[in-house]
Amino acid sequence: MTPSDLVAPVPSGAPPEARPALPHSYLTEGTTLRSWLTTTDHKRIAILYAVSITVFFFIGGAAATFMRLELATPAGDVVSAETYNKLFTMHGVIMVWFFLIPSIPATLGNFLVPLMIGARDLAFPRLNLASWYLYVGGATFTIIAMIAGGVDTGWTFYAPFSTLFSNTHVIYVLAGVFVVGFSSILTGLNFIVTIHTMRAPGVHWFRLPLFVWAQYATSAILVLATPVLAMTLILLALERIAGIGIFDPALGGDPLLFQHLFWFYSHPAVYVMVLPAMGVVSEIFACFSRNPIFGYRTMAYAIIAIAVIGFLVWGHHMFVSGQSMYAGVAFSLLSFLVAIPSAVKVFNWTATLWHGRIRYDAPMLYALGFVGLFTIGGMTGLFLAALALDVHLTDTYFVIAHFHYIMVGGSVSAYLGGIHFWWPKITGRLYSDRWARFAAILLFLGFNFTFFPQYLLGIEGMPRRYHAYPPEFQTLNVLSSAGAVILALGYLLPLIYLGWSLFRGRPAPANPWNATGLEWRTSSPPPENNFDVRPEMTEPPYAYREARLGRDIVEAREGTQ
Amino acid sequence: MTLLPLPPSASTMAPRVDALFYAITATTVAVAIAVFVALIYFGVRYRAGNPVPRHEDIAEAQRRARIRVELAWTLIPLFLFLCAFAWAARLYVDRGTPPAGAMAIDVVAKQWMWEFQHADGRREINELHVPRGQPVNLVMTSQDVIHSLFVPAFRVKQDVLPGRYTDLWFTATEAGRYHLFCAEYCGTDHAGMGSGDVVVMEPAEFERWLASGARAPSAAMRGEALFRALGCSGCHGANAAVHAPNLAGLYGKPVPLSDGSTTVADERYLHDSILQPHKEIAAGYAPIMPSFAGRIGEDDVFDLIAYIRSLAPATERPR
Amino acid sequence: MKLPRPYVFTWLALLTLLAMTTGSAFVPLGRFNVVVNLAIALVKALLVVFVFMHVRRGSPMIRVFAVAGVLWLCLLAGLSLTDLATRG
Amino acid sequence: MSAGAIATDAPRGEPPLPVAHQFDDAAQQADAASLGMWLFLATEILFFGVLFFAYAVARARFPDAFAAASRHTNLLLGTTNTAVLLTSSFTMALAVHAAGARRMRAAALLLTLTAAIGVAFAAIKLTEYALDYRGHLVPVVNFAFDPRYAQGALLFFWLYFVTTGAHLVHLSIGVAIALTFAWRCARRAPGRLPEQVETAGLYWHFVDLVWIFLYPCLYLVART
Repeated sequence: MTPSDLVAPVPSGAPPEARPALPHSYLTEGTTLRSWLTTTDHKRIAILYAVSITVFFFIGGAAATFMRLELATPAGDVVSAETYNKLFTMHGVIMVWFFLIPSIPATLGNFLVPLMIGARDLAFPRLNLASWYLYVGGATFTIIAMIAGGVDTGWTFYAPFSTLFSNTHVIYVLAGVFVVGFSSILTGLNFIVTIHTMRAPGVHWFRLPLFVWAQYATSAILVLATPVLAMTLILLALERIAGIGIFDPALGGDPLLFQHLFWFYSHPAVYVMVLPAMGVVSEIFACFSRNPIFGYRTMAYAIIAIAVIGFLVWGHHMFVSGQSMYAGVAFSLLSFLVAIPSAVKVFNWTATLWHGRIRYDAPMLYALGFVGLFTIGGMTGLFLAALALDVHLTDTYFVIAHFHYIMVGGSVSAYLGGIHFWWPKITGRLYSDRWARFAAILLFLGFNFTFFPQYLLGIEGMPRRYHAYPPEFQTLNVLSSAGAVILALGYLLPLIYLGWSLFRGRPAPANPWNATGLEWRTSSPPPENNFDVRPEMTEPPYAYREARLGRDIVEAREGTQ
Repeated sequence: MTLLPLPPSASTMAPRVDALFYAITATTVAVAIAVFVALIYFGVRYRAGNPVPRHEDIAEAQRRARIRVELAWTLIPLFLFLCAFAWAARLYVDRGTPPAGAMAIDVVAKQWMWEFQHADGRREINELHVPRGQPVNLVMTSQDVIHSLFVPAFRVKQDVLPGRYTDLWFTATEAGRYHLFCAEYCGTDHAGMGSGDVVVMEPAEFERWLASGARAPSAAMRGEALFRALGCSGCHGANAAVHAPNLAGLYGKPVPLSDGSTTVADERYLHDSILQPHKEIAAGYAPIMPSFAGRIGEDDVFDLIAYIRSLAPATERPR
Repeated sequence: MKLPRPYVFTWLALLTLLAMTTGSAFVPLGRFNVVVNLAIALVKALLVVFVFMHVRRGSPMIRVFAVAGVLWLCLLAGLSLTDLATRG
Repeated sequence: MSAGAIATDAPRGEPPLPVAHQFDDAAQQADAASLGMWLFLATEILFFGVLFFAYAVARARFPDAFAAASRHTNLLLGTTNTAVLLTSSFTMALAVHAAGARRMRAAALLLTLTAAIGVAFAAIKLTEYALDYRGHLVPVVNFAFDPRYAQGALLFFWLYFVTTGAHLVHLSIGVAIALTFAWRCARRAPGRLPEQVETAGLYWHFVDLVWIFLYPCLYLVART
């Protein structure tokens, strides 16, 4: 029995428009723009975030497309050096702060954390809306900077270039990132307080779904790291305006002090980007292998370990920066230690499939893509943690490939997997699984085609942030640019079939995947107060024992159950 | 000979780094293959609808297997990581300690070019000639922002910071012309700075090249000219009227400072005393020296330091 | 209006500690001055946190958050010292 | 496990405390509010912590210059200001206590007093800035210092103005919050006010905590 096509052909005689109107839910509570822009419902704020970060994903993606166009030829002939520098800076700033960091926490996290712990909303709904407006505020500053002429400092803003030598609109972008930082802090604060105080009866700490564990650890990082970035950017901006500061070597300051403060935030920030993805993958693996997660407690401790040790390793960004040799050795050891919990999680995901009943619906394909690409990304991180190799590989395309494998191959795949997994719950509609699976595979191939050649370029020694390069690097660059075209097209697909499903998709039952978890015990889409009757958790999560027949997913989706 | 895609191995460090690279590649590829094989094997064998025997109570089966299996895939990676860490750290320490007697070449990085200055005063722009087989130590500083000297063929890279000297040493083993890149983003023409070359020549040929260059004044001679032109001799000269530290034989000696501590008169101290004179004031002297920051370049500072090093220890009574 | 006794004592203690720390600055203790200053500031801080801010009343997580803030600051300073102190 | 126990159990005869829809009961709501504020204070610790870390690094690099520069700060005004801020913490604690005991008029009075003392602190601080200006101690504007320590002193006063400026901003927010709650305590039924005043009090005490550490760093580097 080939997995039935989700979108069964419309039974003849029933015109498509006669599809039953959606039942009463949070979506129908108010349909005016005002009701959306002044909502304090965590589910609506999740959708506001989803829309805004998608817009920024494609702006950042556009910048990347121009860069790949430029890099197809050794000579810098498509765009000028100045424009290329502004392109990669904008690509970095937008993708890091306006897409990756909010991507899963602010969308799936906002929507699902209250549902998964059986609460009616987050602890501070008004703060949650304020968080989105801070995001919009930060975005406005960044857009102004782009329109006014862009910034050419790189998303890392290293002093003394960003303070004394760059004559572009650095202050606008610093203001934008400063403001959007507080959006992260408010979201993190909201999640931590909610998970501590508002769990439904029976929802003990070690019965929390791993997605909630991941949101908790991510929020802890956001709350503990972002304030350091906020003050560092203020010091940088003041130094740029006043010409005096603690990073200026001519005044006895130290540019490395900026790098320490910046990376103290920015390395934990990369764990903010990957931990929620790990949470999503755990949920999807359990559901589509019909197995409980292998070693639930180990996976939970591993999430916390990654978050904590993640704060101790930032020095591996500075092995050749003039940092002392002893600091390099210390940070290298700690960086190897932080790789252990990530490795354990990959092995535990693999073991989850053991004796399972695995189905390959779209979410599962994205999750498998995550595990595969995150394994390669994580392994190449070991090359960069090894001091002697980092000397050769840092600041080359090896580093670019490494973090894109984890950010794009990992986090974005898991984000799409999560969107596909919870789409029926969020929108109350089903989508075309055939198209979704095709998109997942296309993205996987396009991604590898784009970024694997960059590993080889990095080993050969091609430095990053070059718009012109020696001719011997051209073949691999052309391959990478070709791959980027496939990737760009691949990302348009979900927009199309998911968009289509919004209006024409069949209504989704409460639990289309027959998954465990409190969010599946309410209707799809859920009412404004989430639960008509307060749920209670009576057994450990991922108790897929009784639903092990595999037929049950299909029946659940047909709504015959 | 190196397996592609590693660049040619042209320094004593390169084969050692490559050996570590191959070892880590082999281990990681093996583990990655093991994970992918396991994923595919489980994925195919336990797919829904495939009638193979399965544990009825999977949670119990997992619990039994969990302890041993998780211990294994935690401790084994930990052991492998520690080995890789130790091996890499050893190489990193060797990279960080230039061998004694290495040929010193001064390097000034500025927005968007490299300026090299051999001990005998020969200057080169964006091109560095070095002898094969002899350790070379680059003493580097930046005129403006942070740059980074990167020679892929030697597997060496070191950021070049303004206001500080950083070292980068290598011993070339293969004659030839190799890329010299700037690896730390430094502004508009960062890529342009990457068109530099390192030319490794046989020692005899290098000597001929060095001698054949236009009779450039040595760094010390240029330094002496600057010493007079900038008016340093007015205070620090042998018969100067002003009470200023005597520079003869100063290089390498400990210098008592006005705050009671003492420091060694090395390149850093001389560089900072020229550009930021009030940072460390010699004991018993008034803070009257003007700063030359902005008036002279880092290459001039190298010349002045070369001149001060060449001054023989003072014979007459120190002032 | 009867002033709650613990608050008044704490207030007076804080003012005396202030006087002590200012006074200690005039005593030539050399490097030890810094230690005295920080110690007195720490005592004042703990007084405010424990008495005025009722840190003990309320869920134990409150103390965890307060300690976490200070501990992460020490991580930043401590690990940066491995570089700043040994850069030579 | 309820934070701010004094705030949640409404005394007999008053309507049950209003509870936001997402909470089950007032205790949970008070718990969330206090946890939320303490978590926010953790972020503030790190926010100011970066400045203290930068101060420590700069002072280690220029010990003598920092000592010399610190002697030019106005010890009298600094010490007075510390006493003023400690007193404001005292009056805020009384205000929280009064609100907890449902003596709303006393709470409003004490909150206004706290805000007034806060304004006094700001006034003293601004006069000190004026004196610093006259003493040519303001970087960028008219900085002039003994050339031996000019470089370090410049960094000292740069950090002096950045830290005290940031503290002043936080203090002004505190004054605004105190006045808002003073107005509410005077005008409205207690309801959740006792618990909200306690949360506001936490923020005020934090602003005082920052100054407790700033004072020795800026004024007492070396007075012998």
